[in-house]
Amino acid sequence: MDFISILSIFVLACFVGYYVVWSVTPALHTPLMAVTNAISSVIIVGGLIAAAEAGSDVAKWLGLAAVVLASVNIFGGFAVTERMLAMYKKKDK
Amino acid sequence: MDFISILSIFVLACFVGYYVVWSVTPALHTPLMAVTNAISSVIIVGGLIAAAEAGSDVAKWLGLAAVVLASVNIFGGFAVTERMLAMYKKKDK
Amino acid sequence: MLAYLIAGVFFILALRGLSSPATSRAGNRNGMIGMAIAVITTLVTHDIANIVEIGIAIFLGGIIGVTIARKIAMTAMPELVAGFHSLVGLAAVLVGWAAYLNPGAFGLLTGDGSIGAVSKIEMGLGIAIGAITFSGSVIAFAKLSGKMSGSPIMLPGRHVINLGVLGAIIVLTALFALAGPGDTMPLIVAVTVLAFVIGFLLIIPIGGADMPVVVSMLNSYSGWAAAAMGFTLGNTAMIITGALVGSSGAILSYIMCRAMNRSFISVIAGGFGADDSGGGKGEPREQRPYKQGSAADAAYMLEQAERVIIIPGYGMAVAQAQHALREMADVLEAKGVEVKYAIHPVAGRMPGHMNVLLAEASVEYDKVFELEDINSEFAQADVAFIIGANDVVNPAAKTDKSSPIYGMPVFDVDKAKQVFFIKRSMGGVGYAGVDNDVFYMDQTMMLLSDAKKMVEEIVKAMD
Amino acid sequence: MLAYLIAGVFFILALRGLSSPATSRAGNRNGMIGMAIAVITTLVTHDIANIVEIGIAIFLGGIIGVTIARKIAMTAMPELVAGFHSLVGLAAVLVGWAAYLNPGAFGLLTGDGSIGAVSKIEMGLGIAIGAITFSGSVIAFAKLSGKMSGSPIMLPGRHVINLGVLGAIIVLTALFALAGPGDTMPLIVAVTVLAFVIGFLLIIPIGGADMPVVVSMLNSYSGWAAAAMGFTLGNTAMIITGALVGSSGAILSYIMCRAMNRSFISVIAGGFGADDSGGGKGEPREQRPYKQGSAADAAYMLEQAERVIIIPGYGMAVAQAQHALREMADVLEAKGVEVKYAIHPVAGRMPGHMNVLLAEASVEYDKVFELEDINSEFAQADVAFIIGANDVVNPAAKTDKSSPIYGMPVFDVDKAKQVFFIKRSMGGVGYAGVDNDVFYMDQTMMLLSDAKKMVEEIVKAMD
Amino acid sequence: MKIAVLKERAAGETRVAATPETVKKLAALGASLAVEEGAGEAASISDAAYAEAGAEVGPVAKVVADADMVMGVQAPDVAALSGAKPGAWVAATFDPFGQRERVDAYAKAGFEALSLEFMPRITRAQSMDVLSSQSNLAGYKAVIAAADQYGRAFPMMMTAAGTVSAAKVFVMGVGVAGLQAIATAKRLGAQVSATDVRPETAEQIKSLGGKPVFAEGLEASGEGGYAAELTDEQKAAQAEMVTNHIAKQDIVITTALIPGRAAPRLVSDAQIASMKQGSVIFDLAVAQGGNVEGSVPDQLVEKHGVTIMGFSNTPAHLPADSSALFSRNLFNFLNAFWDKEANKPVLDEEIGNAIRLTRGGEVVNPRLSEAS
Amino acid sequence: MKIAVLKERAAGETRVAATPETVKKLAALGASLAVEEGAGEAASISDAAYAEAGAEVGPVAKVVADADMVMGVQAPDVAALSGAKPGAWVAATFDPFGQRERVDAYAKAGFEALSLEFMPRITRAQSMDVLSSQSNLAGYKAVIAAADQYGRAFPMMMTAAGTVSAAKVFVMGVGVAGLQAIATAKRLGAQVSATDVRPETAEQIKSLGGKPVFAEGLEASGEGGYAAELTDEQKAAQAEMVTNHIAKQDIVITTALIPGRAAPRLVSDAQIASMKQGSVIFDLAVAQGGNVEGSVPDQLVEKHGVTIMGFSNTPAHLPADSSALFSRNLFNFLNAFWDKEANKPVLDEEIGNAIRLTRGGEVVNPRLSEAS
Ligand SMILES: NC(=O)c1ccc[n+]([C@@H]2O[C@H](COP(=O)([O-])OP(=O)(O)OC[C@H]3O[C@@H](n4cnc5c(N)ncnc54)[C@H](OP(=O)(O)O)[C@@H]3O)[C@@H](O)[C@H]2O)c1
Ligand SMILES: NC(=O)c1ccc[n+]([C@@H]2O[C@H](COP(=O)([O-])OP(=O)(O)OC[C@H]3O[C@@H](n4cnc5c(N)ncnc54)[C@H](OP(=O)(O)O)[C@@H]3O)[C@@H](O)[C@H]2O)c1
Ligand SMILES: NC(=O)c1ccc[n+]([C@@H]2O[C@H](COP(=O)([O-])OP(=O)(O)OC[C@H]3O[C@@H](n4cnc5c(N)ncnc54)[C@H](O)[C@@H]3O)[C@@H](O)[C@H]2O)c1
Ligand SMILES: NC(=O)c1ccc[n+]([C@@H]2O[C@H](COP(=O)([O-])OP(=O)(O)OC[C@H]3O[C@@H](n4cnc5c(N)ncnc54)[C@H](O)[C@@H]3O)[C@@H](O)[C@H]2O)c1
Repeated sequence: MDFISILSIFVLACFVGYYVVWSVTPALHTPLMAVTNAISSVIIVGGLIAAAEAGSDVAKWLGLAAVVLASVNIFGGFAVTERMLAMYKKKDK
Repeated sequence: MDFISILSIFVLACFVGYYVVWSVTPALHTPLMAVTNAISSVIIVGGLIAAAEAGSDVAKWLGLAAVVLASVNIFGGFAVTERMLAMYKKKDK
Repeated sequence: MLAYLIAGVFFILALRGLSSPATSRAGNRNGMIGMAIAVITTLVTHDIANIVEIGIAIFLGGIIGVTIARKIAMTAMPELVAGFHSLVGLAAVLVGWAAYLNPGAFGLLTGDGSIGAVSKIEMGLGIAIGAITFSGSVIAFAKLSGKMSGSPIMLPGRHVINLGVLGAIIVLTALFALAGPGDTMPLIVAVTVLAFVIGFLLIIPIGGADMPVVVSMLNSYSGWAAAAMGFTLGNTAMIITGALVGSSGAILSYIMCRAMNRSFISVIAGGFGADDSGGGKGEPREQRPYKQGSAADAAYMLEQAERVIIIPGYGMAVAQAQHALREMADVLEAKGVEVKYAIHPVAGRMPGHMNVLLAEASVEYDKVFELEDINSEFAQADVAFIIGANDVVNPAAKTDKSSPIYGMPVFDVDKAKQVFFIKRSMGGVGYAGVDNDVFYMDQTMMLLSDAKKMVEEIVKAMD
Repeated sequence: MLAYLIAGVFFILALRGLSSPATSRAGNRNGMIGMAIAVITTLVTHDIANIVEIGIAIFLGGIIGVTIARKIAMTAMPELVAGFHSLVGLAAVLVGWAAYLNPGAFGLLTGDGSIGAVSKIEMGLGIAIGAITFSGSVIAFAKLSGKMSGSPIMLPGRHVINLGVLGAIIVLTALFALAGPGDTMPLIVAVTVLAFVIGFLLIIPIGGADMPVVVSMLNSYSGWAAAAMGFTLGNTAMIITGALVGSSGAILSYIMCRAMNRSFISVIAGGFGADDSGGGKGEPREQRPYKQGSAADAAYMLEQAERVIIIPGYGMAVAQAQHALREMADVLEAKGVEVKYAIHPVAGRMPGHMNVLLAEASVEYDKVFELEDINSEFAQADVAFIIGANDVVNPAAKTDKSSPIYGMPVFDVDKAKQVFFIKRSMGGVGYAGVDNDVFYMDQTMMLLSDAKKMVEEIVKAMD
Repeated sequence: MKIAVLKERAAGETRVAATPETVKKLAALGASLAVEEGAGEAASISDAAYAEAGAEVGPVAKVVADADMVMGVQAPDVAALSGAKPGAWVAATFDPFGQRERVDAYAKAGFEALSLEFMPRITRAQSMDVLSSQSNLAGYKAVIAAADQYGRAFPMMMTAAGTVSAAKVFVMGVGVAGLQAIATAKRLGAQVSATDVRPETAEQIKSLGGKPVFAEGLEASGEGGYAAELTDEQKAAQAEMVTNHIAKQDIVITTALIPGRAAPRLVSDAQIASMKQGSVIFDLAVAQGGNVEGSVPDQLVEKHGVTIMGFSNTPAHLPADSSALFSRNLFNFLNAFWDKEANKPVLDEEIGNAIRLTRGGEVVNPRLSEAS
Repeated sequence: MKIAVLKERAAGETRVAATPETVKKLAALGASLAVEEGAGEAASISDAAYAEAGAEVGPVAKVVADADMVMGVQAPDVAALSGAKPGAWVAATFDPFGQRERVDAYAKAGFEALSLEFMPRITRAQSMDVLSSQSNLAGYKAVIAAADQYGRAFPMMMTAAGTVSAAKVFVMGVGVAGLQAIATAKRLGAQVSATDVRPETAEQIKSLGGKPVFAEGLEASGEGGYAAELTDEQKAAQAEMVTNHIAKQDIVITTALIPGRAAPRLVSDAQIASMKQGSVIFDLAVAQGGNVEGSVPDQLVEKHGVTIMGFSNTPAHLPADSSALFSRNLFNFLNAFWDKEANKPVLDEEIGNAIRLTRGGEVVNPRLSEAS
């Protein structure tokens, strides 16, 4: 992929990020942080590649470590968000 | 540019477009339409390329025609928006 | 091209600016800058065989555009925008054809010297959408400018015809993509023609009241056309802008439908779903045109006003809107707007009816004026805000000897720059049971809702 | 990879869902789906030499993550999030190092078998930002969980030190990019170490009150780190997500600062700009911690409640908030919430003070209850909404013999699930001039503002 | 044209038909005004104020002498008018059904009697309608007087010494006076309910924050916005509703009238007996025969521990305001028909015929001919 | 323990110190109640109601005989108490400064006089404070009585016959009564302004929608939330402010008191003369010497066209509510100190010493010793 495309994607994603949170209710700030945190663990992709490919043993172990850390985050982040959001379950009327 | 990048850009731009107008005051609907109209004349870029390059005379004239049409739009669109927005000049207090 | 990305960003900032009056003018400037960047970049990065012709073309277009923009009446804005749309649509068709005829210039040639299938699909889509935009916009323009009847024109069997034509376009585009180099011309011609036809067919059955939504929808189409061409040309600016315009136009039509309480689907599907009944609910006793507004509109105009005169009547009492009204006045006063209350001697159903309610809402006495004291001030007022009053603002009392209210002094609300009129429906009448010319004045905006609800919404919309 | 784009879209939808309580759970699901797509795509599109180890790694991480998430107390959420951030930061550092050590696997090798300069810059940035995120988050975690004093720790000359370290990181990264294949190792090690240090230095001087903003800012950093790695790897999902998280985190911190009335710059600049004074304005007479809420928070909780009891006091009268209050109750009742007013015998400054005002606002008498009749109902109430009352809810009247109000019957607001307390500042007191334990209860949220303004904002925030 | 304003002679009448303000305005039209000495005294208006406004102030004989028109609140006895021009107008309230003899006397004396209570209820005559302006004040006064009589407070007060609950006020008859009574009681913090026989009043009651209490299926709207008389069946339905409702009320204000007839009986002795000790009933219709059994004008009657009160002339208890509004009604009336050239008012048919009782020695009003 | 409730003997006193409600509650505590025949009559309470609540109803001698305690609104003459136990408590208002002889007589007779108006203004005694509960009702009544007296309407009314402008009401002295007066006048739609010498009242006035009008630099807060007496200089400043303001007022309500002293003179004859004809002044302090020059208790005084009124005992004009609140104050007082075992109330020092006037034949109250 050429740099311009990547940069375009990056810039546009920044705009989306900007807009998407403008209207968030303050009560949801913490869950939102937890989710974004979980999402930013997409870095796991990098860890997976490092762990998957042969070539450097050190790199492999670093990758595996990164996968562990990111997994903690992913599972923990989503799970904790789910718990927080349970408070906001619409009451039954 | 590969198709995936282009598509990514396209999708992200759609999101931005979506967010950007959600909060528009109804009173600004018409100016907003005029501006988006002017902006969509970015198609002039295609016209310019067609007109600029040698190769096919028909294509060149088509291109030139497209440039004329798009220019009407660009100048007309921005100018008319400016006029409409003059109404919304903040009153002096 | 980084420059194209920058142009795209400027376009985003342009639309963003347009979302609030305070930033709207800066937004428009950003749009201009973005466009300048896109055009200049294109010229700089291509070897230009025909710079003179191009210069003339731009100059010509510019002159025409600016002239139209200057001359046009403010009231003709919607039709102007529709007209402009048609130009964008046509330009897209032309560019598509140019690309088809001179693929080399656009870098579309594959190894074997023909155009790639994907490129052809994109090209076909661009041309088709452009053509639909063009003919649709022409119809919208004609309807809005009164060159054609605004009422929906229903062809018998239009659903079948429309579906057939649309299907044909899709099939032909696919064939066009797959056909060998020599066989493409008739196919692309057919696509172009059919697309012109379907644009026409789609808009013809939509009534004048829905036209603003249609214009916005066509706006969206023009964006998609630009995006399709952008795909063909691999041009970031066109893709970003096209997608931006396409999606924002679609959302805008949706928002407009919601504000008008119309189903989005039934409007955009146009020829497919348009219900055959005429628009508007709660028929006025005489079918005269009137403007209906939303709380947001009222909020905006009130905030911009310097002097507002509120005329309460029996409807305010019925709705018990006095507290909300006081709140609205508070907010306006905090913004520096001068607010006065004009009380008619017989407003309500008992002497002093309005006074009781305004006192309950703790409106200061020095803001409450009787008819003789305030009637001359309407000429200086930016807004006359009529809330549940009716007979007491009816000009028939001054002019129509046969009216049951003839001879009663009334407020001269017609002198105010803008009139807002809150009542529940066009059907309802006042105590005297007569129609009111104020509804149909140019500067009147009807706010049809329960008075309390409407005022509360106005308060919400202000900030 | 189309799949990565799709994952990115799901992430966007996830954040979008989180913007309103109604869609928040769906949003969280979308996030999970997006993550699953990203992970599976990666696994499928690479030849996996170590699938078993990877499986174990994921499983291990998953177990730990879920366990922590289950066990943690709800009150420890902010520190948990901070802790999680540190993991992301560390993961970014590790991935960066892995890429540095095995560039071939990531397709980073140029023709001559070395890593390209651009890739090295991206890599260096990724590692540096990741390291800052890591050490910063560790400090934030320690401060929030009380493992470290929450008060700002001010190193002398910290501004100079910080600037020096930051400059060094930039210079070293540039050198790293330009250095020949053999010379890079010490440089990247130095960058990593210095980045860890600067993260530590930046957060240490920030006080506990500003920590939520810091956490959100670190969140943003972790996004930028992911984006930087995405650039290195040319991975759409990482770029989109990184940019998304980066910008949304930054905006979120900005919004939070605004809500807390703190300057964004002074908070994020942390070590650079932190003013040396302690946080909070209008010191409470005793420095005890309390929760402050916004109108939007109150609006949300009120809407979700089934039973709300409003306790008006002298402050409501001073603010003349009765009309706005009535309006709020109307809106709540329209949403099916039961609203009652609890009037204390000596609320206000004259007998029947509250009754006069509520009657003025046309509150029905059958919703107004005296102390004895309603005091037992607080246990069933979801929200006790205290507006301008103070002494009449002070539990000291029941427990503290030395209090000047000892012996007066008071409302048992502590029995309600949630307490909102409107007053202008923590400094203000009631007639008796004594502090009130209700401010500092777990379930109390202080709404510090003029009562009328606050209630109006709550009404606006409800819809 | 000379207009004479007399001091009211009726017992308890405190109002006056012109104020310095209207004297000045009438003089500006071209009339010359003469006001009897002491005419405004009870309404806190001194003779000097009239003189300053441009009126000639003097004894009755001098004032009436050669007058083209006499203005009064209650029509004076013909005897007091000797000296006025033959055929002179007398604009005042005449109570034409109740005091038919007086009308006949006016006819015999050759005066043109203009009865202001016959002003038609059309939009343009609203500003001349003395019934509206006086009923309005009467409705206010009834509540104030009842509140002053009542041994408790109207508003709810939750105090350290316990709660005073809000008084329950029931307004019967929701015309002009009834609506103002609702508004006033509501202002004072009472819980107000009200009833009428015209269904459109339900919305009006609510528009003032009151609660409508209607007997089912009762509908008796008459002409011109007035009520019609009830059938026996309707009366029974209404009585039942009242019986159920009234026992819980602290204050009852009755205002029901039917034009040209005795006031309807709305509250019976048995119903009064069901009320709480210390309750108060104000009968605004007491002068027209009373809506309440046992009510006596200008007396406090105590029955079953309930006080029944009512004034024979309620507006006269707010002399200053009622005079101001009455005189402005009169001015609006003359002003609307004033003919600059003739320098006198010239009535049109719709209003002239409606209010004119006598002319040229005859009783000419159609409503009086019907009634007799 | 036997508690006796007497019929009030003071002229114009309509209240009673116990209602069936408090009788029942006191009985529940363990007291036995005796109520004099006809005690509740003026407050619309029948003897039967007392009997039903558990009291013994009878003639005065039988009621007082052997009583451990006598409750009254105004303290009875000692003569009426013969037969009560020696050293019996008498809880009532004593007007100790004004009627010192009565206090001495109580001392001589050996009764323990508990003066309820000496109840300290501390938070826990709020529910026993008869001054607050009675002033509150007095403030309400003053406005209603003034409104009934006034020849115009209070609220603004814009009508077809012209506009009635809102009455301007000026409340002087913003204690409990003054605040309730502000609230009531405001409710009726008047334009209300008010003044006091305690600066914190400015906010309180605004909290009821009134407009504070203060003389500059005036600050005279005394002890316990009461006002102190003004210096001559302050008096001059206040007088000037009043002179400027009062001429524009239609209604003036004065409520200013200083504990233990004559009521301050706030309105002079010259100031009255500057007011409009028909204005009304209600002097709530008339019994304590009057805030207004020329005011006479229970009489309508007309001066310069202005009516000055005031009741010697305002709460007595709302007998039902004032009795209910007074008796609940009394009950709250006894209840707070009731000792189950002794089956009688046992006072603590703070409150007991504050309200006790006499004991063991001596006048024991510090405020009285100071004053003498
Ligand atoms: N003041 C007096 O003493 C008195 C006495 C008797 C008669 N009148 C007569 O009453 C009339 C007074 O005029 P006016 O201008 O006050 O009132 P009006 O002419 O009776 O008009 C009332 C208006 O309020 C609207 N309305 C009713 N309920 C509403 C609600 N809940 N929300 C929003 N709008 C509502 C009605 O239209 P919709 O139904 O469409 O909503 C109507 O347009 C005059 O004709 C006067 O002669 C006055
Ligand atoms: N009812 C009576 O007859 C009477 C008579 C005399 C004394 N009292 C005494 O008065 C007290 C009454 O208690 P209460 O609970 O009603 O009131 P309170 O204890 O006096 O408290 C008033 C509260 O309102 C807040 N406040 C003031 N202005 C405000 C505004 N504009 N917006 C928002 N909040 C505002 C104050 O805090 P901030 O300043 O921080 O905003 C304070 O917390 C009792 O102590 C009672 O004994 C009563
Ligand atoms: N448009 C105008 O010009 C104008 C001017 C003034 C009044 N009005 C209208 O005229 C109407 C009558 O006003 P009014 O005050 O002179 O009426 P009114 O004094 O004749 O009667 C008072 C009320 O008593 C009611 N009533 C009669 N019999 C009753 C019964 N048996 N039980 C219960 N209620 C009974 C009547 O319906 C009326 O509402 C009102 O609706 C008023 O709004 C119109
Ligand atoms: N906390 C409690 O328990 C409690 C209970 C009841 C009353 N209070 C407070 O006690 C205070 C006094 O109440 P009160 O009604 O018994 O007072 P009051 O009857 O003694 O006096 C009435 C008012 O007159 C004012 N006044 C005195 N001299 C004046 C002058 N020269 N000019 C103008 N105004 C003058 C006083 O300041 C007071 O406001 C009030 O603030 C009230 O809130 C407290």
